[in-house]
Amino acid sequence: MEDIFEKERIAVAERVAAEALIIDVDGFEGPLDLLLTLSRTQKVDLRKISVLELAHQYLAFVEKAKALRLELAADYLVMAAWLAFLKSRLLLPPDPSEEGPSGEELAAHLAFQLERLQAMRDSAARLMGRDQLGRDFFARGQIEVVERVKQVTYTATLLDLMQGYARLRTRDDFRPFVMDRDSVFTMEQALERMRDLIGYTGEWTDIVSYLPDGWANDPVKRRSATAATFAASLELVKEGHLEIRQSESFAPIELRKRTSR
Amino acid sequence: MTEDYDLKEESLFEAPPMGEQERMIEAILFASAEPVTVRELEARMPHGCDAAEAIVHLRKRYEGRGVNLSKVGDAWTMRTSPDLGYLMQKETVETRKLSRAAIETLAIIAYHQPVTRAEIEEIRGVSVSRGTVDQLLEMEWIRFGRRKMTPGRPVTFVVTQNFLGHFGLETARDLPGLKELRSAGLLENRPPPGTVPGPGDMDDEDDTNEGQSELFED
Amino acid sequence: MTEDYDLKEESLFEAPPMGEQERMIEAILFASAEPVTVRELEARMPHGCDAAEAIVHLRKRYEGRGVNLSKVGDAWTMRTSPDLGYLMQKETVETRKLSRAAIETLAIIAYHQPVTRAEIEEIRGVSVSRGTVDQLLEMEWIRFGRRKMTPGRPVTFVVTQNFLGHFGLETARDLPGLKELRSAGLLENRPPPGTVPGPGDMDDEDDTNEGQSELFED
Repeated sequence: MEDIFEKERIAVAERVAAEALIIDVDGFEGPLDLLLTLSRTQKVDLRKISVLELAHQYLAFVEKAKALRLELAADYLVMAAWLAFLKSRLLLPPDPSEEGPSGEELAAHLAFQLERLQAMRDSAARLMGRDQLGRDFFARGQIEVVERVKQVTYTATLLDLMQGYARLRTRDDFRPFVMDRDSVFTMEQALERMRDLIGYTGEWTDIVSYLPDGWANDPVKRRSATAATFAASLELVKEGHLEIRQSESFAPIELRKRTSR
Repeated sequence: MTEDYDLKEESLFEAPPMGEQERMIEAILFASAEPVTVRELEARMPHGCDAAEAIVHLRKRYEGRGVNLSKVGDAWTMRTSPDLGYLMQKETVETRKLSRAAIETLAIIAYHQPVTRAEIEEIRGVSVSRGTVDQLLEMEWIRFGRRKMTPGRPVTFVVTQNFLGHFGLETARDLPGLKELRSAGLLENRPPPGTVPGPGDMDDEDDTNEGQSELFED
Repeated sequence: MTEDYDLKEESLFEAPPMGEQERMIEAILFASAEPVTVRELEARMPHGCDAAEAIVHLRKRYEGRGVNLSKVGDAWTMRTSPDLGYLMQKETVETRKLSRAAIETLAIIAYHQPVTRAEIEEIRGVSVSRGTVDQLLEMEWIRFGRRKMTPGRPVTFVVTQNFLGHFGLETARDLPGLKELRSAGLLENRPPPGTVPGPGDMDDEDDTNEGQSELFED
């Protein structure tokens, strides 16, 4: 009689405990936290925990949750699958052909994770139990303002000085760098001029004769005008209005109008 | 040459007597709510002062008093004696209640620093919410450390001087139970069995060791 | 009768030893933001304490220290000793580069001393602001020289010993001449930077500076 009562009492206690766990499932911070809580029912040192037993408990818990149609988050189910796998590894004799870590290794790692998490929780509790600033010990209440005296020093090097001087003394040697438009004949100008002249040239003519009046004598102007005229000629050749030839290097460049076939 | 000159110059300055130097440090530390480094003390004291030595004397003087000198990182500060906390209800500042997740995250960072978010998650078995980290950053109890030399170069977290000051710790080495945890192997970042050590994992280990040796090993 | 009773009751409460009461007051005064009255001190201390007496002892203890007990109205507070007030300022020294106007003005004074302001302006081609001259005077790199014997008897400027010391010169005559500047590459045949806002000019100048500082620093 007594035995039956005893058994029933245990069964009730277990059921209450299991239901409490399930109802509290939102209170757990993930499967590892749940495993840690379950492991406490073993009432042994975490280092001596039976992972097989723990896997069993966890799977039973998940089963119950399913029976009660509680929705468990995916990571709880992932853990359940993994623990089922671990359980089989632990129960079956090791298969030498099988690759990967042994059940014992996996179990040892899980035990390590649980022990480490518990250790961090204990440490957190000890940390928060320490004397704290503003609660147990206090800083000076009447802070004296520290006046900040800012002192600015200026520096310059001898090089700065000399460069500064050099800059001043040589200013007159330079003038702002702008293109000297007076002696530049642009390609646009040359192109315009060539288009006008081209109609009159049936025969091969030296390109020099196309230079604008007054640009052939001044060397600077001649250089600019020659370059522009040559560039304009090439453009016109490309357009199909002109033919160009040069018998040899440095020989005169000759132009003539392209005759339509 | 310049060194010779400096030496001579220094000896020309008569440093104030040690008792006077003590007074100066007493005044400076008293006036400041924040810890003050030896370097800053000396910068504010007259030339030739030896703040470190004066602190030794001053600390002794305040031993057993209602106010004590304590070291936070490489700085010094004055704090009321913890056994008199009960007199200070008026001064007690209501600190924000930290969530369990925040407290655990803080402890993990303190004991495992420098530690990445992934490592924190590995230890806690759940993902770390942004809010938790933000809260700890905001309280200036944690800050970003240097990046890990692992793929992705993740940022790490370390605890700050504020953290040390709040919990009355001189260095992170003084965390309660640190030695026991380390000798029990519980501060190791043990990869799960079967994971292939990828490239950079070695670096990771080196890095971790380095970080911890810097912090925790003498 | 009642007095007798009160006396008895008081003696039932073991008041903390005077040394302990001193510690309490020390901690309270340290931590509070405002001066505290004797009445308030006693209200915060355990029953049977004599704050007034403890203050007498505590005040004596802090006599001549870096921090003193002082009375404000009928309240007590701890203050840093007035003679140490100079420690309560933090000096920061900021180094800035001299402005171009100041450098040019300084250079002209160095090369042409004694030189009047009008002459400086003529060489620079722009007027010299009062601030620039004042700054150089304040730095003690220039000083007033003797007046020119020209109409108006304008003052002149010369460089000081400080100037020579700073630039490592024995006399102003040691300043390199234009020819030397040119052979050192300081006067290249290109527009002086600044006069032409051409692209890349700024970079150019930096390059030159770097390159040449090597030349001149030895």
